[in-house]
Amino acid sequence: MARVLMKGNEAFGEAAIRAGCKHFFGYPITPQSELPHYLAKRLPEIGGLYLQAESELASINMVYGAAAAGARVMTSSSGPGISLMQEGISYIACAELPCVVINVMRGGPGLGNIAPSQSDYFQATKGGGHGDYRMPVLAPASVQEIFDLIGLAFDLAEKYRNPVMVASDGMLGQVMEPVELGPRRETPLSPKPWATTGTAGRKSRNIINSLYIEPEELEKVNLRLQEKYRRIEAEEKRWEEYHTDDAVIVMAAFGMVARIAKAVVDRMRADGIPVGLIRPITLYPFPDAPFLKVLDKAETFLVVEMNAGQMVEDVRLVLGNQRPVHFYGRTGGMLTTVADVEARVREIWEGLK
Amino acid sequence: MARVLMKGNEAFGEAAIRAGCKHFFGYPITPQSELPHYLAKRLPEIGGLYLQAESELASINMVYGAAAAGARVMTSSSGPGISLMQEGISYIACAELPCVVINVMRGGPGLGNIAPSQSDYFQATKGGGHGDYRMPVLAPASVQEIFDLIGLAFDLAEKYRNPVMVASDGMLGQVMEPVELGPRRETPLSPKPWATTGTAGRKSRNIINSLYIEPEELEKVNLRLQEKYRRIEAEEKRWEEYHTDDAVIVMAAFGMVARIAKAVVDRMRADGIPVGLIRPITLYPFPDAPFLKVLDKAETFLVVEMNAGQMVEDVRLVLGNQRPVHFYGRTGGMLTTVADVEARVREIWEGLK
Amino acid sequence: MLEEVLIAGFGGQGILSTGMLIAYAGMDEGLHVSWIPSYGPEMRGGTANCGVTVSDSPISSPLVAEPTTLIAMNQPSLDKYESTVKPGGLILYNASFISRGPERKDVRVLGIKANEMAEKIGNVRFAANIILGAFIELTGSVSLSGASEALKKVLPPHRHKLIPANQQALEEGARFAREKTGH
Amino acid sequence: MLEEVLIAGFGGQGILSTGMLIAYAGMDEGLHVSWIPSYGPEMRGGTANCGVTVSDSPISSPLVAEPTTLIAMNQPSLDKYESTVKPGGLILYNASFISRGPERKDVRVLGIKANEMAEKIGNVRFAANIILGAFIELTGSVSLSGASEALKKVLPPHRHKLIPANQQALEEGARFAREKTGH
Amino acid sequence: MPQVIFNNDRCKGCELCISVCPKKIIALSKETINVLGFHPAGVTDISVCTGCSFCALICPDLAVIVLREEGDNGQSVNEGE
Amino acid sequence: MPQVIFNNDRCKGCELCISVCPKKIIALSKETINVLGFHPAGVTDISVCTGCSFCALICPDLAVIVLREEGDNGQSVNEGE
Amino acid sequence: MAVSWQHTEGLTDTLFSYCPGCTHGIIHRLVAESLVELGVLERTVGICPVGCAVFAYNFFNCDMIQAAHGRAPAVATGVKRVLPDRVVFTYQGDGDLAAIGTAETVHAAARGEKITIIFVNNTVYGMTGGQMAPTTLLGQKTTTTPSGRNATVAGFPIKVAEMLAPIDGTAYVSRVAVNSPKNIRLAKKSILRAFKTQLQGLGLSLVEVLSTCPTNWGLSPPEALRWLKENMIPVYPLGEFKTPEGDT
Amino acid sequence: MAVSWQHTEGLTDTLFSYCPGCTHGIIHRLVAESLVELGVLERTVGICPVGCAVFAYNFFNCDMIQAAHGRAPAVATGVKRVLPDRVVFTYQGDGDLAAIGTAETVHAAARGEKITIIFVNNTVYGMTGGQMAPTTLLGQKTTTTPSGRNATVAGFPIKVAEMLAPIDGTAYVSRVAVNSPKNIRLAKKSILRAFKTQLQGLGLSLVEVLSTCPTNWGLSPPEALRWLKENMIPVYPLGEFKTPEGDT
Ligand SMILES: Cc1ncc(C[n+]2csc(CCOP(=O)(O)OP(=O)(O)O)c2C)c(N)n1
Ligand SMILES: Cc1ncc(C[n+]2csc(CCOP(=O)(O)OP(=O)(O)O)c2C)c(N)n1
Ligand code: SF4
Ligand code: SF4
Ligand code: SF4
Ligand code: SF4
Ligand code: SF4
Ligand code: SF4
Ligand SMILES: [Mg+2]
Ligand SMILES: [Mg+2]
Repeated sequence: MARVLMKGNEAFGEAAIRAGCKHFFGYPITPQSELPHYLAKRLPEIGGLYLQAESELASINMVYGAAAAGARVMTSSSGPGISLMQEGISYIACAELPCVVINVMRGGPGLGNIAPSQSDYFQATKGGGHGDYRMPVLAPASVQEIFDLIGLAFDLAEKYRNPVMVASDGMLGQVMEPVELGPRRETPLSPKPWATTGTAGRKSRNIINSLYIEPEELEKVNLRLQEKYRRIEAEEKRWEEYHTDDAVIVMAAFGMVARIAKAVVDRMRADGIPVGLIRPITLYPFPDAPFLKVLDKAETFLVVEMNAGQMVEDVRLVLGNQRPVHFYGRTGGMLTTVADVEARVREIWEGLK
Repeated sequence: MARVLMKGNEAFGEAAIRAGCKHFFGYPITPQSELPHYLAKRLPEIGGLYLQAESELASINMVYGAAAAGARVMTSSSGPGISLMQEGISYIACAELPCVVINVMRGGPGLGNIAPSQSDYFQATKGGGHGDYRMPVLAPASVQEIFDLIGLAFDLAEKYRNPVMVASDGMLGQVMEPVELGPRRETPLSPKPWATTGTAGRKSRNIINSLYIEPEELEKVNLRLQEKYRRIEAEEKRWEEYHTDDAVIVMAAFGMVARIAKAVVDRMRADGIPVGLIRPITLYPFPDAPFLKVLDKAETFLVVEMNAGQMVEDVRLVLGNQRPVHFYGRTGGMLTTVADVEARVREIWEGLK
Repeated sequence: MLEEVLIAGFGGQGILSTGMLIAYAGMDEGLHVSWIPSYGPEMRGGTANCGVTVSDSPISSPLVAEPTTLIAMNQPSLDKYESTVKPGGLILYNASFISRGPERKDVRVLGIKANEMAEKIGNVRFAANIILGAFIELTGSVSLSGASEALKKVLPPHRHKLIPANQQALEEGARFAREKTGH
Repeated sequence: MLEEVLIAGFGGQGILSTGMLIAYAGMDEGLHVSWIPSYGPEMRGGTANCGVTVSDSPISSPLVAEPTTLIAMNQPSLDKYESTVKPGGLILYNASFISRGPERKDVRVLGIKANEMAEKIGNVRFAANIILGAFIELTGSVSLSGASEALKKVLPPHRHKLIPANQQALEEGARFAREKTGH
Repeated sequence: MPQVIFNNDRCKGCELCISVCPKKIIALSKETINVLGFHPAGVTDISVCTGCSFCALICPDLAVIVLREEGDNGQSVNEGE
Repeated sequence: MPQVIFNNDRCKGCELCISVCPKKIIALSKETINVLGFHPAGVTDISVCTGCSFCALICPDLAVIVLREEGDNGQSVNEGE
Repeated sequence: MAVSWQHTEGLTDTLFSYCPGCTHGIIHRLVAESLVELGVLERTVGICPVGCAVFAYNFFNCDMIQAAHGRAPAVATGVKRVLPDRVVFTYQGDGDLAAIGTAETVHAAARGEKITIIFVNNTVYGMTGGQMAPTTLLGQKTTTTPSGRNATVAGFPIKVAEMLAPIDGTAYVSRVAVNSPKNIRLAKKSILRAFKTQLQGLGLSLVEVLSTCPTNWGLSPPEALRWLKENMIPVYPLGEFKTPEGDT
Repeated sequence: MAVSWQHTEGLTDTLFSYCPGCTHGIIHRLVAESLVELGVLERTVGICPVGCAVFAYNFFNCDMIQAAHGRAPAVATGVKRVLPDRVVFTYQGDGDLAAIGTAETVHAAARGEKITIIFVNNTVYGMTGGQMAPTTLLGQKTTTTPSGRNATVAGFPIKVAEMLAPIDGTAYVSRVAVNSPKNIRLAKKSILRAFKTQLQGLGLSLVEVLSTCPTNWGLSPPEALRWLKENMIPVYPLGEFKTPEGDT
């Protein structure tokens, strides 16, 4: 298989194409602009459509329309633009349309800056829009993994008829790394008998809708959605464990930060200190199993994030007060470095002794 | 003092006027429309301004401008409209401008319906917009309390230079109840030396901004914001306790639902079953103290919400796994009734024996 | 005392303001009261309803799911809500519009040809108040004088000249109920 | 082996593509590599820089905060990043643009009048590759032939005719470094 | 003679048909109340009906159907203002 | 004679002044590199300068000031296209 | 005997949710008849707005999508770009199209999306209780302009057809009214023409339809027709503002 | 000797963050000079956009607010309604004003907000790397129209001045360019006029300024001036489209 050097943002685009996505609607924003640039070039080559919308609001609603029409469709943005999509995402969740939304996170809040960040975790996982909805959130940690997770994202989206977010940080969007490109997916896309494509050849009308004026009906919809979320929680948790078996200190980190944490694990283990790492690959559903599994050895946990401590709430929800949960994070695009995390781990280790 | 019958939505408006708010920007949406109707009439009478914006996006950004110019300013909407404000709220939080945003919650997700709901709890308390920001969220439970909390909302907004949300449900917006009207606030509003009012009479320029292109700077801003949030958490938690002293089962509920829970407490106590209620008045910062205080007697907790279980996460974060936390909720505008909650409490009580 | 009234009918029949009269009267008598309308696009269909609660203790939920009294001003409203009334409760209905009366046996029932009675006073508009008078007579949850007083607050100023006629309607309704039920 | 290179200078000096040459060469030699540009409105000021990591184990963070090698193509870049270089590391700078050389004593330092050398080959554009040649010579982190090969991938097709000249630049740079340092 | 059929169950008693009928032969039936709670419209004197179909054209609720002789197109487009 | 003062530290060497000077008397100094890293612009032969101020008008970076005799308004608005 | 006016198969049997005498119902019928006459009903996808027509998915007898408030043109764009051979239309009120949806409208127009927009101008936000719309007339009383719309505070009415006609990308732009049998017939012609423009792939077609809101205007339905004629048409003149053959 | 062209006190000493030869700098100077000449600098509040001019708060020597992308007219509305006697202006790019901010722009215009909009049309999204803007010319290559803007896919350029001039509520609408000394002088006059219109309380004033983006156009700054003249002006003709005295 070809090994090529590829930028994260371009990988999102190429991975989508390989996953059978032929329609992209988006609005430029740093640090994800290479993604639209790439697709503006590539999609027409394969008979697909790149359309630059007038705003993120328009993008997400074009996605709504395209998904309703049965297409595999994607959009992408960063912090401020994703905020503008919240109403649309809530609609898509309620209308149960499959689509993929990429957030290449940057420093917030407000205009913030364009440096890497992970501070949209809550927005992604708890529902930044109104109402009781959830969407799977996948967090790749390397350009190679982007290919795996974009494919998975589309599959989950269609399996569950739900929007799926892929959350990256600006660093992963910008970095070039070697990737092995698998073959383009040839499997036919799943049939969508519910799509609004015109009634021709069908007995009944299809309607895509999120309005249920009668509370009884809307509650039924919500119960169905909640049942779906429980199914997603039961079946779709994904994570990576790194030296957690005998770890006394277990770190938790996602995305690029997890790679830094891994380097810290290696360094500590080189010094004989039993440190491990749990890397949630799905941020929602949040993987609880690996945390519960390590409880016989693990004495303490350290969550490392590029934000003010958001995933730490999910870790605490899993662990209750069975173990202390520490946090180390940097914000505003400041980077967690191996040295800094290591120092924090050593400090915790000293405290344990 | 005059006792008058007043609609919740009108009370929001009158309370704002009494709190010295003279500027309102908004866009109509059910079930809060009586609020703009009321202010469209009343504000011009007191020399204030009601301006109907072209959208919620415009509303929140007009609020941003008006707050930057030093005004006490408010907007109001419901679910879908509040989702559209998420980018703006994130900007306001980062630029540290005081303002009040009212969400008269309706059934979601998507267009949902216009029946009462509490399903925007996560969006309000965890930050539906991008980046690490928080805003105080106040939840009145009666038309009378709207007056208290709107005043408090403006005070907190200016004290902390932060947006403050008042979260109600459609039922409270629509109901008419007797209220006692206090005098209109005569205290001068706090000075705002930072406001962009033109440099005349000032040595230096004022700038309202949320862009900090250097990560070092943006991190400083975030640290300052986080420090402020810790202060808010230390100083501004508010709640009501109802028969919690000797309660074995402690319920938690906010807004109108808390009144239903109270009725359940009364009914249970009439039967000699020791049930109590904690009513968070601030949803953020979430009041942990009353929960921790009751732990010697309380054996189990029941959270009642008009959503799929959102505040329940905050209760679990407080309690860890020290006690079971049950949940009872209805969605889509279906109402939690006294009878249903009572049944659930009895069931839990049976389980305890 | 807990009286939960559901008033339902066409828009334009004075449903909402009739409910307010009860609420105001209750408030002025020092009771806890609440009033809540149905809202939203149901209005489009031309129907309107509201729930009024009058109680001597604080009101937990203002929504009236199981009324102690149903005042039905048209057939669809009666059909829709008849079954929700609490056993032992009361159903008042406008017999001018409703040919098929309620079937429940476990509630008190009174049909009033309110339109005809109202026309006698001078205008069908007073129909709702005739039924309100009957409600007050039969439940005693608020006083007739309280409701009469409340007219000033509920009617817009340009309708204040109609207050005497409205008061007459209340009294006619009360009298009718008294006579009809030997109350 | 872990080589973390920071390349910084003006936009238009070939900063980004020089970095890519290292990354491609490393990749083809089976090493772990990453390349990351600075991005955003700093571009507006006309500066550009990128970080390249070449390693025999997986790369944790692609950002190069403490480079083992700094390649500074102009004075502001040298001034800004000199202090970040790891002790024992290497600073290569384009002496055609930089009059005030580095002051660090704990790193290896080599100034190259790359523009002049490049002009001899035919175009100042080759300056960055001259310095790249020196880098390869002095660190051995990738091979000269690997970088030469990589030119095909990094240069757009319409510039492929310049590959020989670029290769010459790499070699000149390597030779210069060899001679200058007795490497 | 044209036939004008009112679908009582759809009529909302809005009187738009009444307002456009050139012959003023439509009225609400004050006695009847339909399922929707409205007094439905009906023709009082079909004998003068021109078959112009204005009533059907303006009815917002698809409650009117006009049947007329083949070839008779009622009034022309430019009428009925 | 007019004076044309270039602020070297602000100049970005964009050559816009060069492109509009009717006398073609502005050039970048190939030898100097300013703090910003650019070759700054300067006048080669002030003696033929008309004081038209086109250079200052077009300079996007406020790097040029033109001083001229009172009353001399340089070229008129309609010139300098 | 021939049935001259008949229930069209372009509509379902479901009773309209509109208030008595609201002309939304007439417009629905004209759109549905047009789709049937053009023989495209079963390859049509309609988009309903948020507004009183939010329930239009219950009425149009074709595949339907309910869109977020103001975003129908973006949703329609998504559909049409995926299914270029389908007929795609949006049905939007003045709040939906000319307030919150301004950007989506203008840009669908500028892109020349091959869709048809039925734009129902009734000068108010009907569904939410009669608030001021961008199209509210100066001096008109609404629930949010209780003393009448005052331009100094609340600005001027927006003339949508006039604003969109000059935009490259629109192919057919007209304004019609449904206040009289004659105007209804003309409206039908215009709507047909709009859909034909779409079928010919010429660009965006938009028909602005002046419509009544008796409920929020506080008028009887016949009075509302008169009010439309006397107050709206002078401000919003009827006619074709752009045709594929050239501006008129 | 008289200083004929001088650093204005309307600008700070901070070096512009713009690329070499980018004409944003010229426009800044003209706006600043106008505020000084009108004597209103210290009662002015400026709103910067998201775009290359996002840092304008560092440059204009008055109180400044940084607004969310496209929302500057809404922010300006908030300021002006609270402080009606201040001078309020926005400075916005074509992406900011004519794409994401379309609704805010049209509605500030329709409301006749007494603000001044300086609209910088450089046919691309400068700051984010040269993507297509609503104003990108047909055939123009950008990073998101790599084979040139094709109307069938990406639509037609939007002519902002022409679109806004007919809207009731705008009082002064013009288009100028800063590609030559002569045009710069005319631009200055127009900007002055726009601010005067605001001071007279007549309604919204907007000056569309054709500007260059040498970086993303891939041209040298002098080439960029020429490109502007030869390619932009024919599509975006200069002139006053509306004046307080009447449309021109
Ligand atoms: C984001 C959002 N904002 C506001 C609303 C509330 N809302 C529903 S319909 C409507 C306006 C409807 O007016 P119009 O578009 O003119 O349609 P009409 O009802 O008059 O036909 C509004 C503001 C909403 N549903 N979503
Ligand atoms: C909500 C949001 N979407 C997108 C962006 C990214 N963004 C920043 S500037 C810009 C466009 C700038 O173009 P323009 O307005 O033409 O200004 P110019 O840089 O050309 O002067 C965009 C899309 C953002 N910051 N916020
Ligand atoms: S067809 Fe014409 S004349 Fe006959 S009832 Fe209808 S409107 Fe009247
Ligand atoms: S127009 Fe139709 S709905 Fe209205 S009264 Fe006539 S038949 Fe009935
Ligand atoms: S003032 Fe005129 S002639 Fe003199 S240098 Fe400047 S542009 Fe040239
Ligand atoms: S126009 Fe200004 S910045 Fe450009 S070269 Fe001339 S002096 Fe320098
Ligand atoms: S509210 Fe107005 S627009 Fe809506 S259905 Fe009723 S009359 Fe029609
Ligand atoms: S990117 Fe373009 S618009 Fe932005 S500063 Fe550079 S030249 Fe100017
Ligand atoms: Mg409307
Ligand atoms: Mg631009």
